[in-house]
Amino acid sequence: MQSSLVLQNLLSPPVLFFFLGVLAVLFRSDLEIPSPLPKLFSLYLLMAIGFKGGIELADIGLGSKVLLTIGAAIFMALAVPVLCFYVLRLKLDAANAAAVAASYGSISAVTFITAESFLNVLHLDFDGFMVAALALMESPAIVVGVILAKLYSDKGGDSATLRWREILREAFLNGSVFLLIGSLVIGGLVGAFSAAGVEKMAPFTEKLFYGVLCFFLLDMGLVAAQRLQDLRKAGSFLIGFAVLAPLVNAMFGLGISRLLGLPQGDALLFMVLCASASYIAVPAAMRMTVPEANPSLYISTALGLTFPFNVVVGIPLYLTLVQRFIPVR
Amino acid sequence: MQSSLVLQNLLSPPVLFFFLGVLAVLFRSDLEIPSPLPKLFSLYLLMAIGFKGGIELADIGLGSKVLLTIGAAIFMALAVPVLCFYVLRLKLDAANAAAVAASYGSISAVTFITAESFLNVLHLDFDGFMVAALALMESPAIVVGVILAKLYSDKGGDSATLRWREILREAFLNGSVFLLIGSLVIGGLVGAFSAAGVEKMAPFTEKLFYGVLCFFLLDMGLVAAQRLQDLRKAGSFLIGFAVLAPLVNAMFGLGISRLLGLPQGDALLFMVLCASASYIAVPAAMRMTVPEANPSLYISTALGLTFPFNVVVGIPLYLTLVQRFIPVR
Amino acid sequence: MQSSLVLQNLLSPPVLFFFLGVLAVLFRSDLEIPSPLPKLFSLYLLMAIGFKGGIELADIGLGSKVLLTIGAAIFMALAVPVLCFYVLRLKLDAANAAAVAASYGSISAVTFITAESFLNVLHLDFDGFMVAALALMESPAIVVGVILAKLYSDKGGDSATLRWREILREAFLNGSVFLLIGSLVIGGLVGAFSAAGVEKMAPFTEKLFYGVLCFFLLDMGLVAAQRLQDLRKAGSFLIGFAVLAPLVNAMFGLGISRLLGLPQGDALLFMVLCASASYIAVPAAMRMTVPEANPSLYISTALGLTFPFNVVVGIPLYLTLVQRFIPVR
Amino acid sequence: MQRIDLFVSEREVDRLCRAIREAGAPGWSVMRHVTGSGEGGEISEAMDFSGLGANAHIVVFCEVTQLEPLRQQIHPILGRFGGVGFVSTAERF
Amino acid sequence: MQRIDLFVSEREVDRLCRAIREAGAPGWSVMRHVTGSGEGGEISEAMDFSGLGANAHIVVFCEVTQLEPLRQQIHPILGRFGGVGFVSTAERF
Amino acid sequence: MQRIDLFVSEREVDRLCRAIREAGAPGWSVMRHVTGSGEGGEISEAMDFSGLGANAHIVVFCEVTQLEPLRQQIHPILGRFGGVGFVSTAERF
Ligand SMILES: Nc1ncnc2c1ncn2[C@@H]1O[C@H](COP(=O)(O)O)[C@@H](O)[C@H]1O
Ligand SMILES: Nc1ncnc2c1ncn2[C@@H]1O[C@H](COP(=O)(O)O)[C@@H](O)[C@H]1O
Ligand SMILES: Nc1ncnc2c1ncn2[C@@H]1O[C@H](COP(=O)(O)O)[C@@H](O)[C@H]1O
Ligand code: NA
Ligand code: NA
Ligand code: NA
Repeated sequence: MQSSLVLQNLLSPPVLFFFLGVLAVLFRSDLEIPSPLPKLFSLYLLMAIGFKGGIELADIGLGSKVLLTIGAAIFMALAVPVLCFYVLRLKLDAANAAAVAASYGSISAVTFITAESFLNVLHLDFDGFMVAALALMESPAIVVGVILAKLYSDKGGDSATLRWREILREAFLNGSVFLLIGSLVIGGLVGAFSAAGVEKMAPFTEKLFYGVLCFFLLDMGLVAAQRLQDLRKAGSFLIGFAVLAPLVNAMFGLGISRLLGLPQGDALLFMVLCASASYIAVPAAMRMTVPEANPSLYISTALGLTFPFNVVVGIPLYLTLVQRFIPVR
Repeated sequence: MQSSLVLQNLLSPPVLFFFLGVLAVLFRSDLEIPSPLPKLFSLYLLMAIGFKGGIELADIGLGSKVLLTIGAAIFMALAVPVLCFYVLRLKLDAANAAAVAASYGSISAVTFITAESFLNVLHLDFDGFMVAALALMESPAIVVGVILAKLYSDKGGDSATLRWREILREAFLNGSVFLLIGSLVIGGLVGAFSAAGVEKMAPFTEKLFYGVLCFFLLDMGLVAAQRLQDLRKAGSFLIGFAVLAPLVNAMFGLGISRLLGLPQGDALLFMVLCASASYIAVPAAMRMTVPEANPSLYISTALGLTFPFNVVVGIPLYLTLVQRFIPVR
Repeated sequence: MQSSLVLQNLLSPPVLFFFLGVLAVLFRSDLEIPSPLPKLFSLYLLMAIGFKGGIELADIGLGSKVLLTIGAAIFMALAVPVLCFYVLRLKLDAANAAAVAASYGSISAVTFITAESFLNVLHLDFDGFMVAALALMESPAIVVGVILAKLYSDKGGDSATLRWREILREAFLNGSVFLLIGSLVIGGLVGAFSAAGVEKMAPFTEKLFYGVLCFFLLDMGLVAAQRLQDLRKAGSFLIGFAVLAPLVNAMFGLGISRLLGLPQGDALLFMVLCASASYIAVPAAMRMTVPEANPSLYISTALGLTFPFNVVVGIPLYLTLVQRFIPVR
Repeated sequence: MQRIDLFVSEREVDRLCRAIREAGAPGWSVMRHVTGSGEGGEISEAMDFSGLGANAHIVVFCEVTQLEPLRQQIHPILGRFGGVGFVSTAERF
Repeated sequence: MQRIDLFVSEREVDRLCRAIREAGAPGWSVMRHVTGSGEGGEISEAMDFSGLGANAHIVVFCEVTQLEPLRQQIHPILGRFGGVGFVSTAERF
Repeated sequence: MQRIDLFVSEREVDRLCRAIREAGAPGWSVMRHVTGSGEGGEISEAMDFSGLGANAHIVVFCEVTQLEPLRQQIHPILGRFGGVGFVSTAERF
């Protein structure tokens, strides 16, 4: 890993504000970002990233390269939770293993955005359509997780029957998934048909983006640090999993990127999608569909450890690997 | 109606985000914009539009053209509720008829802003002082509504006596009215005396405007769709009223615009003012001054049907009429 | 006092919005900026001002000029509360005198920001490192206040023993102090090591700043006017103190600025730091560490009178003095 | 002691608190952003942006002797603007 | 009359309100953004941004006869998703 | 069972919850953003931006035997920082 990349990442404003949040918790400062401000930031980031992705998608069109990448992304969103599930079953019951596995199959939009910002700062190109991959990787893992939980559930009877309506609603109509996909479609329509619309939205989606990301990461620092304390209770198996799973999943992502011939920037984003774990859509869905699972387990692993790991160490590490194994065009 | 105008409106980001909100309700997504975020957007929009309007008013000054337009606007704000009241009395009791009538006499700032954005996208000019008309049309309809409710109230005695202090306070000191008029005055002062102030505020009032409008319309989509479901209970008379009243009022607006010799852009805005119905200032005022009226009736008609109708169909339709009947300068 | 400066200040958007808030209370409008929106504005302002200050500090470095100014600032933050305490003891008990004194020793970030904006509008230069002085003046006064309260406490025993851990935490880890200092450090790091980071944050910290300040001052107008009504109960001694203390402290600030040879812009900011009283960090800290003191006293004086006095009259008055007594370079 | 629970529209909170003060209650607490359902239909927070608000929950702990004056102040407001009230017994903790 | 106090996750509020309506209660009130602690551990508002939310406090005033139907509707939900409920007596004010 | 209702400043919530846990209560719930009036004057939400906050309403349902330890933990805090507490009876639903 090139130490300069790590340093550059560590000294970027979003990562520094993340650390500030962590420090606030460690020093027991009463700094807080009261609800619903974090929600505002998260809604804004999803809307802006979706909209911008849609515009770029409209530009490029749904060519075979785009479709292949998206297909691979969906494949990973289905395969990763199955893999993780069997590993997690070594120590956890079916419900908890399935819920944690679903998190790791799904993605973290903020990790993705942080990686994009990092690429921007390094002036490395990437394709806007990667946002489509992001959007489409959120839901499949949820469905897989619920199915696994029910298949291996110890209890029979009613609680084991799949309530498909509810599961699909949680997977595809979850507020954050819906807003991201909706904004992507709107961005696509506006990009295709209304140049004036693109231009008028630009200041909003561009100028604020980086600052709001910093604000949101400050809050994530606060929340992750609190969660990290929970994680100690979860035991060393889960702690190990939370660090190794992103590494292994990133390697799969690297392999597939090479197979697909993705350019460097896209390869990094693909790796980040595979490596990141969801702490937004998935917990909300699991709470409803697999209530037997303990939320503090799946939130703490994804948010308390995997998220900081990816944001602080993972992104520059994956980029080092990309620069080593993916040819420059 | 030119179908290209309708399409251009339908494909503008604000309208698309409005639809996204509607879809979220129809598909039963759990997307929500938690309180008080919609209030933040609404405060911002009122402040920004008032401030910008004030600056332009300071530029132009209060000439006879401005005063005439504003006078006509106030006249409409007094006449429309009276007219609507007698129509609504066919089916509603005095309190409900008066409350709904007050909504339609008053205006919807967001509909006005959406129309302005539409004109901007089409590169059609309009005068900034129309914001003054907007600001001054909010209150009179409230006063008229309360007077009508009391005059025709079946109950005599205390409840029928007019509490003028309270009514005027609700009409003129309502938070949103106060902020809009206050920002207009501030914009006027700053525009007249402080070029540096104008320049320093510009990024805030300009760059964010369109994006915040989209966010707010996303929320309006959520709320309007919920309200639409209420409206079914309200019956076909009110549903018909909610679509026909804006059309008829827009026609009056068109006639007056022609009489006054307003340019095309101003004529559209004037029509939109006449056609739109208030779901901010008026409901808040009616809740206090005519508590006998059922809020779900006046909110549902104004917000559930008239607002979407104007934003989606009305604005391009009125513009088609403007282009047909108002001469280009 | 040059009347043109006063006018220019009075007609600046932030001051006008402050008045709008005051008027809303006087006219009993129901305008309100619901919680936590004011917190959002305050977090943003602290973050933006800290970050920008850090960047400029990284630019200049910690030379002797900077260190001397900061040293003088800290000295004032220690001396002012002691002075004020003995004056306040004439009429108040130890706890209340100490709490009010701590407010006046500490600073008001918003007053500082308003002064900066005023300098910007007048195209007068000032040094970015003054933000460091601001950041470092918040805490010492808190510690001094607590010590004074305990030293002179009538009650002996447990309540008079100093709980150092708690006091230091309240003084240095108070959320707003922590965010300001944290953002200053982050700005310093980013300024020193990441040009790309500086550039990407600029739109966020620059473009919104003035508008958010207006919004926040609108809220301050609302709150200050409510507080002013409380102040009447507090009696004429405290009312007099709330106007005279900033004047006297500003004079000390002027003297020190001259001694240090600060340029005009910095001298104004230094005076404003001395003159302003804290209504954010200090009340929160006093509530915990000196609970015997009556919060309505220290909040009302600092926020109800001293803050408006400084923002409306003080800043242009101090600038007139600066222009008279501090040589132009 | 007595515990009174009132549920009214947020618009009426100020009016109600004035009434409670005038009736001589020693204190009260207000929780806003309450949603709910009653005779007047369902109330959500969706119209909050308009200043209409949702409901508020007001709690008053007072002596039995203050019940009657409170009733006289509060009943007319509930009658005019809607809202419900309940009373139960409690002790100082 | 009876007063029922329920504390459940915000995610379950809609489901619970539907159950309360079906059980025939005359009304209910919901307070969101409740934090707390119980058998399921501590619940804070920190995950609010994710849509997971905190807890909600639901209050239902009803007649004694409605207690049983309410119990039948509500107990399964509390059993499946967690949450607690308490009941006490009250009078109309 | 017993129901305890506490009204304190938001600043004291953490301290109070620690005290409640130490007293051995099985759970508690906290509602923030409470305004109100008492011996210490009126508390609004206007100073919320400063970190001072408004009041909080804490509810604890517990067994009679836990009342005394709770009292011992909580009374000193109410005495030092202000706030009020009330207790009434309730049953598990
Ligand atoms: N039986 C009840 N239990 C709890 N809350 C109620 C009840 N009835 C009414 N409410 C609350 O009081 C508000 C106003 O009631 P109403 O005037 O009957 O519509 C409702 O929106 C609910 O929040
Ligand atoms: N004894 C109690 N007193 C007050 N609130 C409680 C109590 N037990 C649980 N709660 C609330 O109910 C929620 C869910 O409880 P549980 O399912 O036991 O974790 C908790 O997070 C608390 O908000
Ligand atoms: N009698 C009461 N009924 C309801 N709430 C009260 C009562 N007395 C005090 N409170 C609440 O407790 C807070 C602190 O009370 P105090 O310490 O007496 O000022 C007040 O701000 C109110 O929110
Ligand atoms: Na993943
Ligand atoms: Na109208
Ligand atoms: Na000072």
